[in-house]
Amino acid sequence: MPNLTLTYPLLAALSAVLLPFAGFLLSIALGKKARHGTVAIVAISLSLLAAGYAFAQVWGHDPIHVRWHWFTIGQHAFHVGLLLDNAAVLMLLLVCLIALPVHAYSFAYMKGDPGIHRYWAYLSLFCFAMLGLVVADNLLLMYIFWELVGFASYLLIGFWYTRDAAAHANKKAFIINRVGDIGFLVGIAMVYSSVGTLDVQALFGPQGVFAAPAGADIPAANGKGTVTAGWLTVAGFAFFLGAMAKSAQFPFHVWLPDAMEGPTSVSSLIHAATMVAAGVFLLARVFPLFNEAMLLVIATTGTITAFVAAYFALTQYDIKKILAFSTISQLGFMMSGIGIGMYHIALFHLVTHAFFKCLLFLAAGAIIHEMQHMKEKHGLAIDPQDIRNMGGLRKRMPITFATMLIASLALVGFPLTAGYLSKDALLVHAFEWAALQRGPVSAIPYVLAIVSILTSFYIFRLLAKVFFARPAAILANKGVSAHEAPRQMLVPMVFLAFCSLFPLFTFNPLNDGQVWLLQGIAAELPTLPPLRLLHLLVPILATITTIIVAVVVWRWYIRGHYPLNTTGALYRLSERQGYVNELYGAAIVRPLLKLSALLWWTDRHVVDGIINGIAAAGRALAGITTWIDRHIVDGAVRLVGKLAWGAGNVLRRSQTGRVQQYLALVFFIILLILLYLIFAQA
Amino acid sequence: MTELLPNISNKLDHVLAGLPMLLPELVLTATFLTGIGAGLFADRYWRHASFAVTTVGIVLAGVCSAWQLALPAVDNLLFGMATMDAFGRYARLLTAAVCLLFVLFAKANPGFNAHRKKTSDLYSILLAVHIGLNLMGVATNWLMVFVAIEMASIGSYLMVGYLAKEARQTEAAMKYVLFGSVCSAVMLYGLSFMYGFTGDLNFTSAAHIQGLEGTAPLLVATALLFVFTGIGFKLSFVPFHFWTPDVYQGASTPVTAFLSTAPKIAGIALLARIGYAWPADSNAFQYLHTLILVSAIVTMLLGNLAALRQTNVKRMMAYSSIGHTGFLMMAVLAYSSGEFAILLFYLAVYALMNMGVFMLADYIEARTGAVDVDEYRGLGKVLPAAFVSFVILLISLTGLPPTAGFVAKLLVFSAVFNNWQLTGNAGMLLLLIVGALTTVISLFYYFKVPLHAFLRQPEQERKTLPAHPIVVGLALLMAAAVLLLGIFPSWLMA
Amino acid sequence: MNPHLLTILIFLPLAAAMLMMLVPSTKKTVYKYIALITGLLQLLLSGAMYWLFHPKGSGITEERLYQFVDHVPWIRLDMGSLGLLEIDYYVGVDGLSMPFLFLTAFVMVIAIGASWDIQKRVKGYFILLMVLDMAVMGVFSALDFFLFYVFYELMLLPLYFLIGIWGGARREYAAIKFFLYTLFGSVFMLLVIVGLYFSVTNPDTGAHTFNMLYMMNPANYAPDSIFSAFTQRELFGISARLLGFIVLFVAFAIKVPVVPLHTWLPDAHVEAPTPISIILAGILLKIGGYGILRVCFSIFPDAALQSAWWLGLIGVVSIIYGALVALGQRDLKRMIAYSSVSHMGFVMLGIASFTVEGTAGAVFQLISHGFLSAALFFLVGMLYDRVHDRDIYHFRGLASLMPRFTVFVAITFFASLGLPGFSAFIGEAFVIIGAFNAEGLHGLLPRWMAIGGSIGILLSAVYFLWTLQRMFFGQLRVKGGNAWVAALSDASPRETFVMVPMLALTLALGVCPALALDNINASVLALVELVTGVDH
Amino acid sequence: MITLTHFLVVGACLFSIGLYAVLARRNAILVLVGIELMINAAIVNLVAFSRYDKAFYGGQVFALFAIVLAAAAVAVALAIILNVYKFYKSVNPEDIRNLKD
Repeated sequence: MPNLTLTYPLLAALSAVLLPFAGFLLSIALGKKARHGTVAIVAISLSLLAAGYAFAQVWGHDPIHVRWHWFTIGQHAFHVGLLLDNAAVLMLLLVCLIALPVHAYSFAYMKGDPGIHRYWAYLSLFCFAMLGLVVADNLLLMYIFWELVGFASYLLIGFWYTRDAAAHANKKAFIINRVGDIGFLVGIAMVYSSVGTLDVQALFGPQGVFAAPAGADIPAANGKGTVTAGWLTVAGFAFFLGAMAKSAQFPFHVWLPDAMEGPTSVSSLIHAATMVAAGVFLLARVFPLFNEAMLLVIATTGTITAFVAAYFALTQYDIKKILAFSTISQLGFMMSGIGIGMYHIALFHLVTHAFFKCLLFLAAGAIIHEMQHMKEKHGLAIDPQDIRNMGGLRKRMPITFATMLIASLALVGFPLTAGYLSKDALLVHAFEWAALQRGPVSAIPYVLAIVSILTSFYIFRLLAKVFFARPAAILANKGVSAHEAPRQMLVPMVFLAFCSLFPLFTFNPLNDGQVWLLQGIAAELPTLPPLRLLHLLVPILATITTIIVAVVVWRWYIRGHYPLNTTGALYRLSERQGYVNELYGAAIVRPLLKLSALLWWTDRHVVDGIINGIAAAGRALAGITTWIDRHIVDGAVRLVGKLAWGAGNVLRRSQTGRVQQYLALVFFIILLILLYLIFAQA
Repeated sequence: MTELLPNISNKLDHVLAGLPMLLPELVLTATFLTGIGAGLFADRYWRHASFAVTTVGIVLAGVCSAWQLALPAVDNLLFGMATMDAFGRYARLLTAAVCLLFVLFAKANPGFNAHRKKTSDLYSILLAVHIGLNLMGVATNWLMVFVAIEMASIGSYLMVGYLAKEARQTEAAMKYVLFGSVCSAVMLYGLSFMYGFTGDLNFTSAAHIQGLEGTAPLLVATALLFVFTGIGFKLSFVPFHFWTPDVYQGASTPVTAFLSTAPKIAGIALLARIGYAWPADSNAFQYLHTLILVSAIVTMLLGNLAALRQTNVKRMMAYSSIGHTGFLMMAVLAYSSGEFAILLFYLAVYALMNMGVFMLADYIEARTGAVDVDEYRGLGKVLPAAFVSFVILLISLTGLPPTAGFVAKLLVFSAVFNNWQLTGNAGMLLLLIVGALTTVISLFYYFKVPLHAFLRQPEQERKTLPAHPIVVGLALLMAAAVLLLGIFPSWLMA
Repeated sequence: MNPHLLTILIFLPLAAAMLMMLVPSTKKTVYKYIALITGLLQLLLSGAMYWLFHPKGSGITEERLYQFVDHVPWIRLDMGSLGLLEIDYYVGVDGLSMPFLFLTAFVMVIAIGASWDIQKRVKGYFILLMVLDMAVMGVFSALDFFLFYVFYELMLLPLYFLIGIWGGARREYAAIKFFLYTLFGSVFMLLVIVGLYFSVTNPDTGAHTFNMLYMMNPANYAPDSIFSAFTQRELFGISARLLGFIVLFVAFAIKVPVVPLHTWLPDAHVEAPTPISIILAGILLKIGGYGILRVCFSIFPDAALQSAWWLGLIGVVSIIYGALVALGQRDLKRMIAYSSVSHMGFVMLGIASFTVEGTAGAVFQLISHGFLSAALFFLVGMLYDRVHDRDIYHFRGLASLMPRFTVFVAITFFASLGLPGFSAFIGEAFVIIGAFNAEGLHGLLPRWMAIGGSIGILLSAVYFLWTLQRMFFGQLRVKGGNAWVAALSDASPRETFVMVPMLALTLALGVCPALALDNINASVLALVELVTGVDH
Repeated sequence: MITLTHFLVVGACLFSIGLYAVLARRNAILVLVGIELMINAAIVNLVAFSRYDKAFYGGQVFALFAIVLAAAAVAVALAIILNVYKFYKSVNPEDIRNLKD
């Protein structure tokens, strides 16, 4: 039951959300004077403290819910409010925990950029939106922050707006996210129209409307009948659409690789750790809405995404693109986690992934920074993000290397890392779940297993090319040598590296059963019948395959025994990212423009038609379709105009100026009338 | 003859008793005579003499009829020659007003001033026409009708041909006279039949009515049609409109203004009188109303459509006046037995608008020599006052608020609608729709004037000549009146 | 309640116009100051009224629930058998009209600000502007149908000249086209008005009346009259009431405009000078929506219900059609004109849903679009004033040249594409929600219409962002070369001064919609109840 | 025995002849003559009918008026036609058509 008194945790959470907003406003107000970015950094650190306090207070206790009246439409009051349950505070903390290092990192990374004051403002805006999103207590509010997050990401992707690529990327990102938003909105509308409230707790809480077993009919709003399961599926799908776009699920993933046009720090925060995970968070929130069918859809989509993205990642050369695809693939993992009903594990993976993927990006950023530096220093014509130009950086940038190695191991789920815990938990439960399924879907866990192999392959490939392989010729013969990144960048990386290891989550590195996080969320969940054997088997197999892959990569890329021919169809398919973009271009963008051109043409020619009616009519005979078009749109007006004009013309004929003709006409008409009368008589 | 002698005295009494009712006409007659006298002798001493006489006479006549408004209605005046009811009196008053305007208008018109005989004879002709029109408005006897129409017509022929200073004027006059005489001849022929059917010339009398009922409908219809021709010529509705554009264009503007206004008032009065003289179920009534209905619709359409293509302002206005005639006929149809307030209101407003527009057209022609619409380009800046009032009058003619034209239109619409609701006669609905449509059409050509005057730029700077300011002054007054009446119609309707 | 405030608000501009007539036309600068002062006074007045307005005053059908009412007999004509013609000067405000009065005052000030640099025939310009102002105010507050019609038609004249004289290249065409479209609608509206007049009698006097409120009560209809709700008379085979509704609807739909009747709008907008575009989009389009709610729905609720499906369809078609055509434009102004077609489609969809959410959303959308479209056209005007070109492809990377201008554009674009936090979002979101509710509530609209509408939201994002990318991002490259670069100065203080309040208002409305909704709510409830007969 | 019908027939004939003249003759004067014929047709009718109207002899009175007015009209018409001739050097209505659409 929502209470209206502000308790300390609430106050803390509230300030955690609002501080970045204050930071945003302040930096806007200061304008160029806010270059150094202290405002943003102070704001985020404060909200980290607040979030920490809130977390400590709320975690493991009953959720706290507060709301204030916002506005009323008809009889329905809409509220703004906070809902602090375990998931919320967890995310709250996570976001702050990731955001702070990124801020610190950016301090050095973005130094000297002309537009940096905008950068800080945008960053604060994003933090505000993201934090608001996680604590929002009703779907409408969630939607609002959901969109704001997208907006902030739009701004940050297009941060270097003079680059065409960036300008194009942020438009693409926003529009594709818009598709999802529409889904979200439609979902909201459906829920509202069928149940009459948008309050998360009232809907999805333990004794909420949807607490009833999925698929069962729900008493609808204003007592008129019930909501049919069919509409619930649609509503569920609508929400899932939103999540798909935001979390870059196949086929909506295309915006994420392009989004790498933004500064790397941004990519690490938004497009790796937090925002893209929002979709997963949303699904976790509305989880009770989904019935069996919907869950299957989610699981399948997640799996496909995971696989496809990993497959694309295999052959990319742009370091950030590789990481982007890896992110997509990991998001796919989480989705399938949701799909198999284990959303607590999905959230767990979300958290661990946030840390190590963020770290990966930061490390990559450090390298790119260095490459860029060299490029400018020696005027080299190289793409600082192309891994073919790197190599042998192991010795040059040892700390970067170390952190990146840890992150990669976490990514592949190597024991002792956090990734190991979450990923294996996921795999294991996938198998357990599949044991209960019939038909093709039971193949899901195997696919996921394959994906994890691919994962280890592409990430090791990355490591090998960047750190081990011999330095690229262009650098070598110039005698150029890289240096370690500045300290302000290293400190956050090290911090994140620590977070990517197991101790943060459990003291037993080998058993995910004891992870406090899982226990915290899983409380109200039904668990699947455990298969003991799997808990033993899966980790071992996974680890072994990982090592094998590592060896293969060693032979291929470092020893140079490269067996594949890069012209093979499969290779090309992966390199060109499955031609998905081209497909969109051909299937949606161009037809859309064509259609719009056609409609505009219609309009314009209708207008012309009015001016010179006769001529237009003549042209109209040319093509029957255009003729119809013209007459669909305001043909009537044109008709009147033409008729009037024509009639006027005809009438002029009678005015010949011959008085006798006039008289003749008069008598003719009289005669006609007489005749008519006579025949009327008869 | 012999049996008449004994009661000749009380017949004379009856006549004498009737005369006061015709006071305005008598005044006019007197003025007519003095006017001629003044024109012959006084003018050379004081050149405004005849003008003054005429003005005073008309005003007097107007005052008389205004004063008579209060009196009770007298029918079967002079042995049923006329009926002196409020309607007729108002019509007289209106006619007087129009005549007065015409006098001032003509006085200011350069053409007439250039004329050798100035305007004195014109005035006396005008007075004759005035009398004719007055009688037309009150006549209830075919003979009286014919006399009145002829009186008005012959006068009008002369007015058109009065200053034959250029070819087109004489041409206009000739067309007018030929067309007119033929029409009146036809009418006369028709009248002879009406007389024959009924043996009575008083079309309101019982004998006349039964007579019509007695005869074969077809014959009645034919005779009516012929009579209709004469009235149609005066009102210039389709198909008797052919003369209108040519004559209006050819005649000098004041005459055109007069012709397009005064005869319509009287003619409509006459039409209304005939239209409701007979019981609604009689054949004659049916035929007449069908005739009016059909020609009203056709007239509205034709007038407005034909106006679309006109470039000469006067010609355009001629067609517009045809269109308005159709609208007036619609009003005649709508007004069911008795209350004619709406009809009168429309007539009054129409008179205002029409006179005003022609005055302005004349004024503009005098100032700049522009007679075609596209010669008006950019004149809005040169003659702002004139064109602003022009636009207001045109808006009123179109029938848009807040002008009197709108109120008049609305009233007519409501009358027609009411009639439809009572009778359920589909024709009425048709009238409504056509009326609405023609409003839209009329916008096309009325707005050519502001289009050129304000929206277009003049290709070359046009020099302006001086002209008598009284006209534009009058026009301004009328525009103001049109606006005020649009906002407070009760001032006139009360 | 303070008497005559409303009347003063309406006729203030007229007084100003009179004053201007007295000022000799040599003093060019005086006029705009008079205009500005008048506008500000009106803004003040309407603001005060908005503040004094009592949110419970739902109005709609009951006179006692209207506020700032002035009701005096105006025309009384005895027309024999037609009975006594009684026309009142009858104005009043309820939740439906109050926001629009404020909107009008506000947009007028903006428009006056935008017409600061008018050089050509200043006197006439401002006089016409004032007359227009009066007419609009009148339309929004008239409660007597005759009065309403008078004001409604009175708007046309000034607009005709304002577009025709101060407009662009094809201004004559645009002006007359606009005029004809509207007149075509309104002439037939006149017939319906006459019909209503003869159908409705004033229960007190028994005379026929133009009083709209009486027209809304079926009891006042004479039993055998044409529009009587009890004896469903038929015309040309369809119910007379439905026919009347359709005629009125078409008249207002032309103003809105909805898709088959929209082609006057792009021309009018493109040819009109900036201030007039602002007024057109900011106020006049709203009159269409307002008229449909105030007149069509309230007087012909039954017919409205019957045709709900079609209204919804029209709405959806307008949304998508407008958006798609906007996508194809090269001329920025035309693009925005079509975008308003699309946005007004939401209004149609919302009111067609006959749910409180939908209707409130629609009204809200009307208001928000009022501010936003004004802002949009103002921005286009800023660009056009500088280089006299509006072609999207002639500009590139303006962001680095005109940062402040770019910020304004970006904010306005995002606000109009429905970014939460701005007013448009609330409007559109609730239109969609309402449309969804419709099926569950009374099954008037199928759900796919709501989904179709939401696609419009997507498309609006597409064309706005695309424009943003094409014109403002990337390397600076303009057609006119250095001459343009020199000409394209950033937003001047005056322009900033005009823009900021508008954006502030949309933001305020977006962040706390209660500002508007609290006043709208009661009326919308009453209206929906009147139409659907369902007590919410 | 000459019945009413005979008169009417004569009248009709006159009218038709007059009408023919009006429409067909290419000389304004002759058109006028035609008009006169038409009027006379009417007059014949009136007089003939008035035989049955013992009360007032309205027909005959009417006939008188008609004759007078016709004379007046013709006088005016002739004057105008003279004017026309001054300008056009022709009285053929066919040639006189400067005023037209």
